[in-house]
Amino acid sequence: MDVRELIARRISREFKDGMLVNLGVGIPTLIPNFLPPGVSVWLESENGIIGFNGIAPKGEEYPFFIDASKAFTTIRPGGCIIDSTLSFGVIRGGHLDCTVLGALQVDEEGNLANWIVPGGRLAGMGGAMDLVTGAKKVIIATEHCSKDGKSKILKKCTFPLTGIKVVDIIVTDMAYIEVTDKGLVLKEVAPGVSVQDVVAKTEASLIIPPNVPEMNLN
Amino acid sequence: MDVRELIARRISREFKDGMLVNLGVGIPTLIPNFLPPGVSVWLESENGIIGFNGIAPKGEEYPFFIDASKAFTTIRPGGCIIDSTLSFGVIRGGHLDCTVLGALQVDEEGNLANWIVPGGRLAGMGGAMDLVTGAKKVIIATEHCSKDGKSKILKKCTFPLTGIKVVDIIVTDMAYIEVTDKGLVLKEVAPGVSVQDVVAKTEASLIIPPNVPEMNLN
Amino acid sequence: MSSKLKSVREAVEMIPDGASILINGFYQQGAPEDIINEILAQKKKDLTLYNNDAGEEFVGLGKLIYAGLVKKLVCSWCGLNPLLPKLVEQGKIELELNPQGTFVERIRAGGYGLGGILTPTGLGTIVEEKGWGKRVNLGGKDMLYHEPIRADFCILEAYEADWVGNLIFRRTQRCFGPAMATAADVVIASVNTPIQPIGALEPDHIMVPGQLVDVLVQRR
Amino acid sequence: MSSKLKSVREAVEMIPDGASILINGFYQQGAPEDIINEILAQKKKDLTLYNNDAGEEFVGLGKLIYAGLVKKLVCSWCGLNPLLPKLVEQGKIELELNPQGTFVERIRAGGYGLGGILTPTGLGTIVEEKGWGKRVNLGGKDMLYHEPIRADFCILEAYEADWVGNLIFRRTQRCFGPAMATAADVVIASVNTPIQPIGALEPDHIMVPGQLVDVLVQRR
Repeated sequence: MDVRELIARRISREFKDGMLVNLGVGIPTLIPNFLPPGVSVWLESENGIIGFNGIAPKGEEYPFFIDASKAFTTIRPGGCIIDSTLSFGVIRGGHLDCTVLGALQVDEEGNLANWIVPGGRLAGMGGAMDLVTGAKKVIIATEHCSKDGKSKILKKCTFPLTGIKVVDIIVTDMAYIEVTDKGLVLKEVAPGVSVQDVVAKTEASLIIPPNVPEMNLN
Repeated sequence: MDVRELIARRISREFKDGMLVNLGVGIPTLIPNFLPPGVSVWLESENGIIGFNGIAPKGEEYPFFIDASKAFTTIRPGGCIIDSTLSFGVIRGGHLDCTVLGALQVDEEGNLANWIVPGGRLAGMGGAMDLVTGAKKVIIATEHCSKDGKSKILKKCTFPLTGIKVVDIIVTDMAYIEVTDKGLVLKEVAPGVSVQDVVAKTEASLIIPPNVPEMNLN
Repeated sequence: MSSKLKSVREAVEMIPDGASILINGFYQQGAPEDIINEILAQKKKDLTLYNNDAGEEFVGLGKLIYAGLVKKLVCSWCGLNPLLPKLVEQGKIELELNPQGTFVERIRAGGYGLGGILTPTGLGTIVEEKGWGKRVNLGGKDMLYHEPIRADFCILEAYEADWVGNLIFRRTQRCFGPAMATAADVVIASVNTPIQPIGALEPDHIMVPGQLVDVLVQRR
Repeated sequence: MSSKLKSVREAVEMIPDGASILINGFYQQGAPEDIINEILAQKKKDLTLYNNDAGEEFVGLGKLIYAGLVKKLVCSWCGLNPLLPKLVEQGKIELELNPQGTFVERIRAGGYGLGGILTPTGLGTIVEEKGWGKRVNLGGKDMLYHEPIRADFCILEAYEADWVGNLIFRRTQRCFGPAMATAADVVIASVNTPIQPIGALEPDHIMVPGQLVDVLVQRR
């Protein structure tokens, strides 16, 4: 299974029917494809949509309707349009059941760095800082290691932070990790991955329960 | 001429076409009756109306539409409904060209007391504190003296205040007074009233210009 | 998605004694008279209420005050409730007065996840003297800081709703509704017209997103 | 009432060099491309702009940045404008980054007469480090205080308008528009559809009261 699909599939199991969620760019946008039957969620877009419905079919693009990724979109029956103040009221006010975002680094305290690489191209934080501060549950969807093989799960983030002590769950191609007051708890491993593999590829300390089951991806 | 009509007539001359204004209960509500031809203003109601149109005709009361005085109302073509946050955003944000309110006491610094008499029945300030803080121009419409003959225009207010240094203009049955940094300036007297009459009935010090014309009420 | 529809009795049974409740309404408009009557019938006690006014003896939340069910009230105006000042004097009810713009902005701050509000309104008045707002100097200006307001419940009336819980108000029924609906753990809406199928409401016209609304009561 | 209608040329002639301008838009949506093009044509200089993003080389306010007309930009994201970071490095433009929710709330605070905002967003991040927000402790909680934003002008696009200046947006054209329209001395709206007679718009559906709008431009 494709690494990105694996991560998206595992996270899709966290969603309950009727939840209001915001999905970041990249892996998170794949999640709706893998929701179990009977589970549908309301997708929030920072620019003021509750219930957007994916990319508009060719020829049906409406000129005044885009999502936060600049793609022409449509709205699900029962969705609504809100202005930016309410959009961020919903986000910051704890009305968002869950946000799923990518990471550059995440650490033992649940600190997250995901908006800029030092010396990298300046882009700005957009809505990410509000999302991680306000959402009821912050799930990080990321490959376990960066392209040069280094762990993205660190004792302490070194890149500029997006938020302090904000992350609840980290799902990677190797592991499902929960952030707790005592530290990072390894709750599940990916199929074919051992606890030792995860420990070897993780810079952060991991709390290892006696029994670490394999992820359920169905 | 009725005292209340006199005050309302004089204040109506302050209004320019297209202004957005909020009128308190009592004398201020009479003002629209005396607007010169070609001058119409948008009336704001704290509960979220811009452009309300007086009391609804008998039999045309709409159950979901009242003004801030609890009377069934209607809306002028071009008016709109806003929620309470925007209603007070308009008020506090300086978008209201003028508010006209009654007074219990007003003083040399432009302080206003108009919401509670000490020992009197508790009612609450409602929207009055926001109105006097936010409106571009605060005009006080009041009889010059209270029923027991005491001046309402004092050196220093003694009743609980509605706002500090908020009043711009005071219009009474005796005088048109402007609040300036230097004190209260007697700008006009009512027909048949002398400068000496006004001074005699005013506890506050008044600055008297060389020429104090009579109010124009037409 | 399970239905949000409850009877008014079931809806009010969710409210425990001691609950805090945001009640929409400017006078009785926007206020859900059916839900208020049911709170009275079920004799919910020790309530903390947030409403612009204090109702009247036989109107709105005034009925709850006259019945002795209210422990604390935050409002901007109480001129039509002559019993309230007496109860305050007797120490039987705690009253906090907020300027109306401060009142609604505090509720919005609670619902929008903000740390409170900063307003020039009320400086040098009873609002500051009583400590309801605290003078701070920020950005070179004196302001009153007020904490955000959140409550356990919000009850309000809406003209239209769909099964998602999306709400549309008519005219001045709207007032405090959009702000209050963001600031409570449980939002209960009493709907004037028959609840509509999902997709029937124009997305641009919805005033409270249904995801913020927990319970719908069909107004009779 | 005199007409608020102006040609786009007349409207932009009102804007002096050195003006501060709120520009609605999430990417190009909600942004009045006709007004932006005219600002470019009239070469308004030393502008301070407030927009969610920084546009692109040939899109939106990006054109003004590429033309060297912008002195300062406050935005939340600038990922599609590769020139901007270079101009910042060279000291040719001042850039302030605000979290998107902070950005819009500051503008609303400016327009609503509030003394600034208090938000938990950005604590311990670059927002605090750079001094864009200031840590304060109020109500027992650490927050970032940000000053309100107001500007000389606001420019935006609206789908419908009437001769009063009442505005209605369609779908995500709305975004920052309702907040921005409250926070400028002069509000200029470029209207997509023919301006409608007074009374043609349903009062409950109006999103910006016409009394806040100063100039209407008929979009071609």
